Order: sequence, then structure tokens, then C-alpha cells
Amino acid sequence: MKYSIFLIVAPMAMAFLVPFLGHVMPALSKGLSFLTALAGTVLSVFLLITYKTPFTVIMGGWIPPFGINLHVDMLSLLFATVVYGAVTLGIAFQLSSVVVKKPYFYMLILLLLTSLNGMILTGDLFNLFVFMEIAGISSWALIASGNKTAGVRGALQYMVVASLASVAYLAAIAIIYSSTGTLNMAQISGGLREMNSAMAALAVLLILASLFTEMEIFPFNSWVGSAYRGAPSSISGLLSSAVALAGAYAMLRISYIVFGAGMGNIIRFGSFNITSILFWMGVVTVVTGEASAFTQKDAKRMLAWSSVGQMGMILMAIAIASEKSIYGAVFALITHSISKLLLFMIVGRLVSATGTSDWTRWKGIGRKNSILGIFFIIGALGVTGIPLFAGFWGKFTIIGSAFKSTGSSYLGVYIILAATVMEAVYFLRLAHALFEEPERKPGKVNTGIVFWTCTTLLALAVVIIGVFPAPLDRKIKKIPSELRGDNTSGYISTVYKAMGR
Amino acid sequence: MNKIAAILMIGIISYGVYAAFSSTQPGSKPFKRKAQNDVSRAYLAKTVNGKKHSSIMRGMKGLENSSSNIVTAVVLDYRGFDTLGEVTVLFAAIAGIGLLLGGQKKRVITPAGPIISSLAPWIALFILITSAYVFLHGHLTPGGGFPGGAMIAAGFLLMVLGFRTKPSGVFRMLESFAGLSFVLVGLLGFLKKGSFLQNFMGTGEMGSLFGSLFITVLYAIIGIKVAAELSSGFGSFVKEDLEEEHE
Amino acid sequence: MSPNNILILSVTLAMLAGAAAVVSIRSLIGAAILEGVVSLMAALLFLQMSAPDVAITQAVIGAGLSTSLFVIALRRSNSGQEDSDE
Amino acid sequence: MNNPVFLFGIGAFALMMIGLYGVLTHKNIFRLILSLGLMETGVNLFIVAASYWDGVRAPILGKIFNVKTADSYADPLPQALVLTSIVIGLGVTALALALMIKYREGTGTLEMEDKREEEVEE
Repeated sequence: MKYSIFLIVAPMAMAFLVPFLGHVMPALSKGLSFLTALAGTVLSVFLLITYKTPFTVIMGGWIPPFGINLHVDMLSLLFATVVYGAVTLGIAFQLSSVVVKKPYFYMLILLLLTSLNGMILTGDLFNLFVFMEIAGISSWALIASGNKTAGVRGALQYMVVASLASVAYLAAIAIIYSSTGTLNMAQISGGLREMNSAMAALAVLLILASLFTEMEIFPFNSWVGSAYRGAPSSISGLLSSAVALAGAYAMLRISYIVFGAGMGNIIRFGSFNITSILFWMGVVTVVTGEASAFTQKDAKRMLAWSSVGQMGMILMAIAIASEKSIYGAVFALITHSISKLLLFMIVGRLVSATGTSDWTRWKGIGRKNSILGIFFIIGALGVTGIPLFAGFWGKFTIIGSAFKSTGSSYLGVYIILAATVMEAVYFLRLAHALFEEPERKPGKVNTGIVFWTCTTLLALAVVIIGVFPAPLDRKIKKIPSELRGDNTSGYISTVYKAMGR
Repeated sequence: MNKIAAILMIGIISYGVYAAFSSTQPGSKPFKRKAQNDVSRAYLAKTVNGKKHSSIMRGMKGLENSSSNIVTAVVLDYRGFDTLGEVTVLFAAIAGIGLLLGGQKKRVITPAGPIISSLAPWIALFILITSAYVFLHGHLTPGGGFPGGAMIAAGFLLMVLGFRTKPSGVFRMLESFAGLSFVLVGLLGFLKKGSFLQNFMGTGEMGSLFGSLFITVLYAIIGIKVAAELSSGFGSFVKEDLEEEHE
Repeated sequence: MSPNNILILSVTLAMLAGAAAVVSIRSLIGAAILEGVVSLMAALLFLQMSAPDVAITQAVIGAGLSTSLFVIALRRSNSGQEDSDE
Repeated sequence: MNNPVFLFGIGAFALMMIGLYGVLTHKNIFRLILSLGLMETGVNLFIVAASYWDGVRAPILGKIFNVKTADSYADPLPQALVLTSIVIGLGVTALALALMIKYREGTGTLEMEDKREEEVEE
């Protein structure tokens, strides 16, 4: 089980190898990048299948809190698997597209993969910061690699916001470390309650601000539109399905383990209550995200803002903090990643076929490429959460948990339902345009065996999860109890066991 | 954003920080240190693995690590994984620069004036020796691989300015090689001792130059890597710079 | 106030004055060089806080390399001395 | 004022706020990067200052180190963190400058707010 370090180390080692190979044989370095990601996917699936109880992997032979530890449980393994799967398909998609990229491009994708897995697995607050910075740097470079000014502008906007976020995060680390004397997440969880409550509230607000940037929560998401639009389509897909996923993971982990020792027990610091802040940020994000998506004529921007809306919904679920809502949030995150990656792949090909990302000029493409159009509809239904498609279960559970909760959380039901209607309208509007009578003869969409393999896999996943959610359901059901700190298989007790206490 | 809004925002933040720091509720706070905490006390007294010493002397053997500079011990031994991440950050940044700025027109480099070009090699040699000293003594004195490597890169920048030296692909190779060796050292620890980046070379005499081989090896790798990285990355800024001057 | 505190206070004030100049001065290249001065003052403060490792790193990387990088990048981006911001 | 710890803390915080002012008021990318650099320096000072206390020695063990005197040494962990953070800051700055050069090549300006949208094709 300690082999889970290879989830982080293998792509890192491969990335270090690329400049060497890129000098000798560029093609080989690309192929090996893909194979590394594929091997990592296999490893993560293997770990997921053989998984029994949470465990802690120590680094450097030093027990936590002196050394850094990785924490592997169902939540981190599931997310690592999704990230690996998404990146593997993303690399395949990029390899099969007409635009030839330099070996460095694949190297940066591998570094992104490394850092996202590091974010997901680490149990140390500062280590999380280091991996967040690697993720940031590699994604800025990748966004700008589209060689278009829009991408460079998006990357710069992202850079400025993310740098502010990392300063806030470091300031929070300074406050937390000098008051509690530790950086280990499990230990901080106890230490935060011994802190002066105003100080603790300040630290928590600073951390929340930086995590909101990773997770694309309003008002920290002004960069989203231009970054997604200017990036190459494979990268936009990865930003939505892997980077935002890792951000949401960090949010889940930190808000349950660090801020509150377990479910439904999110800490109050004096009169300051995190739950309501998270909930209202989520509401505002859903409303603004879906409204911006609704008004977009640019397909990539539309998908980007739709991701923002989904992240807002997940933040609301995190804030409701019941066993059901956690289940719903994890389910929705995973299915959102799958469906969005599918949509971005299709949109990417449509953009390269028509030379524009304005979807009103895509009229009639679906008539000539009907399977592509059907796949688009499957992806759209998956994101929207129509019954029999993957997104349904997550959304359904979140709405159910909002029904059961009292107070302002009840409002979540209406917000999510309204957002679903808006999503359905703007996706079906686009899908309708695809099958409309064309004004001029639509161009040929460049497809190929690799593209069809990727999209078929994703579309099948959307449908199969929608119809038979049972296998995924069994895995996700374990998560709420593992997140809880008070039982023997919970996060905190696992780490404390590794500390020898 | 206009200036008044900015000042208003800064005022709000400052007030919030002031309110938090002046809060009189009970509990621990930064800047008001309680007795030194467990973690750093264990680092200083080298008692992380539970073995207690009444005092530590120069020349002592069998300590959990024999670095007298505790910051170095933390950076490379106790929290070595962070440092691997840090090295990767630089690597990613330089790769990004290569992706964005590399592969452009042919470069012409103009030589600098006579004073710089005659002095450059001597200064560069001096910098090289100093930086080697800095990263070999990382476990004894302040300094280490990062400043040492950065100094070599500065020396190299001087060479670029002084001569017609062109930064070549050699640096990328060296960087690649150094990064791989870092991971390899980590994996050897994993294979021999069971934990990634664990010290598998043993510890020697505290306070001697080659007493902590593990740290010296890692700092040498980091020094080479940082030097190669910064030289190649900054080379790609400089090259274009000189070329534009020429045109 | 001990002499040491006076030294610390003057270095801090010099650092803050430099920082204020960085955000307000018109010349871009001047701002870049002042940023180096701020880094150097910060390195002195690190030294005062008994952190010699950090001080050396800050001096070499923050004051040395970053500043030269700023200047080189500014020349590379071929911009004039004037800032059109005001 | 007699305790330099607060001086360090206030200085670090003021540096961060000056940097934040720069980030909020400027549209010039070069100035944004410089202001972010100021904020990074400020937060690094803040990390070390938050765990510093008066009259400690640098965490480099002398000839004889007694466990009882551990309190007279500065806390090594924040210093290690800042070491990491400075190098990360260098990486971020370098990449940001490369992005700036690229932006300048594409638009001919260093100002951020240029709203002109161009077609993307892949």
C-alpha cells in the first residue's frame, strides 16, 4: 500500500526525463508521457480495488507531525483515479489533434498530474501549498501555450489572483503554525480549538480565500472565462475536470478535517460561523456562474461558467455538512469531471473544424456528424443531471439533503433546481443549433480512432453511471464515515495511529 | 480599481487583523510564544525518533542526523519531500519559460566591452569556488544548495555577458539528470529503508564536513540543478535581449 | 530603546519607504531596482531575526537574481522608461 | 516598542499591504508582478517573525548543545518554510515575466485591460 507514493513520484520522474528525451527523440518522450499517465491510472485503479481501510504513508522515515505524511483513503483514491483518468485521456486527445505540441507541453501536463495527486494525497498544510504552486505554475504555462493572446491574458489574470491567494495561504500558515506549533492537518484540527478564537477565524478566512481561488468560487473566479477560452481545448478540459476537482478536494478535506473534527461539526469561532459563509458563497457562485453561462455566445466560455456553477453547488453541499450532502458532493464532482471532459473534447474538435468558438455559427454540424452531436447531448445531460445520466445522482442527493436541513440551507433546493433549469436551457439551445438547418455547408470535423475511443469511453461512463450507479455508490458510501474524525477508521485516528499515540 | 477603493479595502483588512490580534479571548496566539513547541524542540534536540540525549557535542556519532545547521536538517531530511516539490516548482517554471519563449529566431550575441570580458572569467571562477563552498557546507554553516546554485547561475550570466558563450542544451540535460538523481535518491531510500527520501547512507560525526553524506549529496544535486536551471532559463531571457540590441 | 532596536527600526522604515516608492515611482526600471533594495533590507531583517540561511537566500535570490531578471525582462519587452499608468 | 518582535510583525504586515495596494491600483503587468513580489517578501518576513522571540540564537548548534537550552534557539521550521517559499517565489516571478513578454509581443502593450477579443483556432 505504500506504493501509493508512485502516484506522485512516477509522473514527476518522467517529467524530469523529458528534457533529456526531448533532445534525443521527441516522439518517444510524448509516447512515454502517455504511457506514464496510463500506468498511473492502472495503479490507482488497482489501489482502489484492493483498498480496505485508510492508511498513512510517511515520507523520509519520520513519523508525523515531524515528517510529511500522505493520507490514503477512499476519498483520495477515488479522486486520484479520476485525475489520472482525465489526464490520460487529455494527453491522448492532445496527441491525436492536428496541432503538434512540443515535448515540454507534455512535461508540464505530467507536472500538473504530479501536483494534483500531491494535493490530493498530502496530509501536511505546507506540503499542500507547495503542490498548489506547482499546479498553478504548470497550468499558467499550459493555458498560455495556445499561442494566442487570449490565453496569455487568461494565464496572467489567473497568475495574479492565484499569487494573492498563495500569499493569503502562507499568512494563514504563519498564524496557525506559530499558535499551534504544527503543520499536520490532523493535529491542527485539535490545535485550532485551543487557539484564540478571533485568531483562528482570521486564519480560517485566509485559507478559505485561497481555496476559493482553486475551486473557482465567486468573487475569486474572474479569470475563469478568459483562461478557459484562451487555453488549448485539452487544457480547458483538464482545468475543469482535474484542477477544479483537486481544489474542491482540498476544500472538502480542510473544511472537515482541519476546521471541524468531523461531519456536521464545523467549528464556530465565537460569533463567526464558517458554515453560513460557505453556504452563501456557494449560492452566489451558482447564481453568477449559471447567469454568465446563460449569456455566453462563446462555447468554451459557456462550459467554463457552467463549471463554476457546479462548483458553487458543491460548495453548498459541503456547507450543509450532512452525511448525505457529502455523498452528493463527491458523486457530483466525479460525474461532473467525466461529463465536462467529454464536452470540452467535442467542443475542441468543433472549434478546430469551424475556426470559431462562437456556437451560433456551428449550425448544422450535428447533421453531418450525428454521433458527435449525440455525444454532446449525452455530456450535456450528464452535467445537467437528468435522470438516467450520471449527474443525476449527485444532484438528487444534494437536493435531498437540503430538504432535510433546517434554516437557510433549505433555500438550496430552489437555487439548485433553478440552476438546473438554466443549465438545461443553455445546453439544449446549443444542441439545437448543432442539429439546425445549416446556413452554409458545414466543415468536416477532424476525428480519428483516438478521439472516438476517448469520447466513447467518456460517454459510456456517463450513461453507465447514470443507469447503474451501484459500484460507484458502494465506494462513495464509505467516504462520510471516513471523513468523520471520531471513529477508529477516521482520518484523524489513522494519522494519530501513525504518530504512535 | 481606483485608489480610494483600494485604500478602503486595505483599511478593512488592517482593521480585521488588528481586531484579531487585540482580541482578549483565551487561547494561543502568534507572536506570543508559549513554551517552544514539540516539533521544533525535537528538531533542535534531535529527538524525533524518541532517543533522548542529555546534550549533543561536536564529534558525537549515532545521532538521527549529524547536521549542525538545523534548518538544513529540516529542509533536506525531516521535510525533504517539500524540497523535492520546491525543486519541481523551479523545473516547471523554467519549462514554462522554454515553452513560451523558446524556439524563436536565430540568435546573435554581441560581445561586451573590454573591461567586462577581461574580468569576467576571474570573477566567474571566484563565484564558482564560493558557491561550491556554500553548498558543500550547507549542513554546517548558513547557505546550501539553493543560494549556491543561484550564485553559479549568476556567475554564468556574467560569462554570457562577457563572452560569446551560448547557453546550450547541455544545461537542459544536466537539469534533467539532477532531477532524476533526486528522485533516485528518494527511491533508494524507499527500497532500502521503506520510506521515500529516507536517509539510507547513515549518519557520521556531527560537525564534520562529510559527516552527513545524505545531506551533502542532496545539496550537491540541488546546487547543480538550480544552477543549470537558472542558467538555461535566464539564458532564454538574455539571449533575446542581446539579439534585440544587435538589431 | 536599545541601539539594536533603532537599527531594526531604521531598516524597517527604509524597506517600507522603498516599497512605497516601488508602487508609486513612474520609471519602471527604477521600480525594479528599488524592489531589489527592498529585498536587501528584508534580508537584513532576516539576519536580525536569527535566520542566516534565509537571509543569504533572500539576498542572493530576492535581491540579486530577481532584480536582474526584472531588468532583463523589461529590456526584452522593449518598453520605454515611461509608465503610461498615471 | 521595546520588543522588536512586534516591530518585525508590523513591518511585514505593512509591506504586504503596500504590495496589495500596488496590485489593486495598477494595470501595468510589470508593476503587478513587482507588487506581488513585495507581498511575497512581506509574507516571508511575517512567517519568520510570527515564531521569533527576543534574543534567540540562529538554529545552528554550537560546540555543545544542551537540551535544556533548546529554548534559546530560534525556531528552525518557519525558516525552512521560508527558504522554500523564496525559491517558489522566484519560479513564479520568472514565469510571470515570460508571460508578460509574450503578452507584450501579442498586444504591443503592458496594460491589462485591453478587451479586444480575437478568434481562437486550433
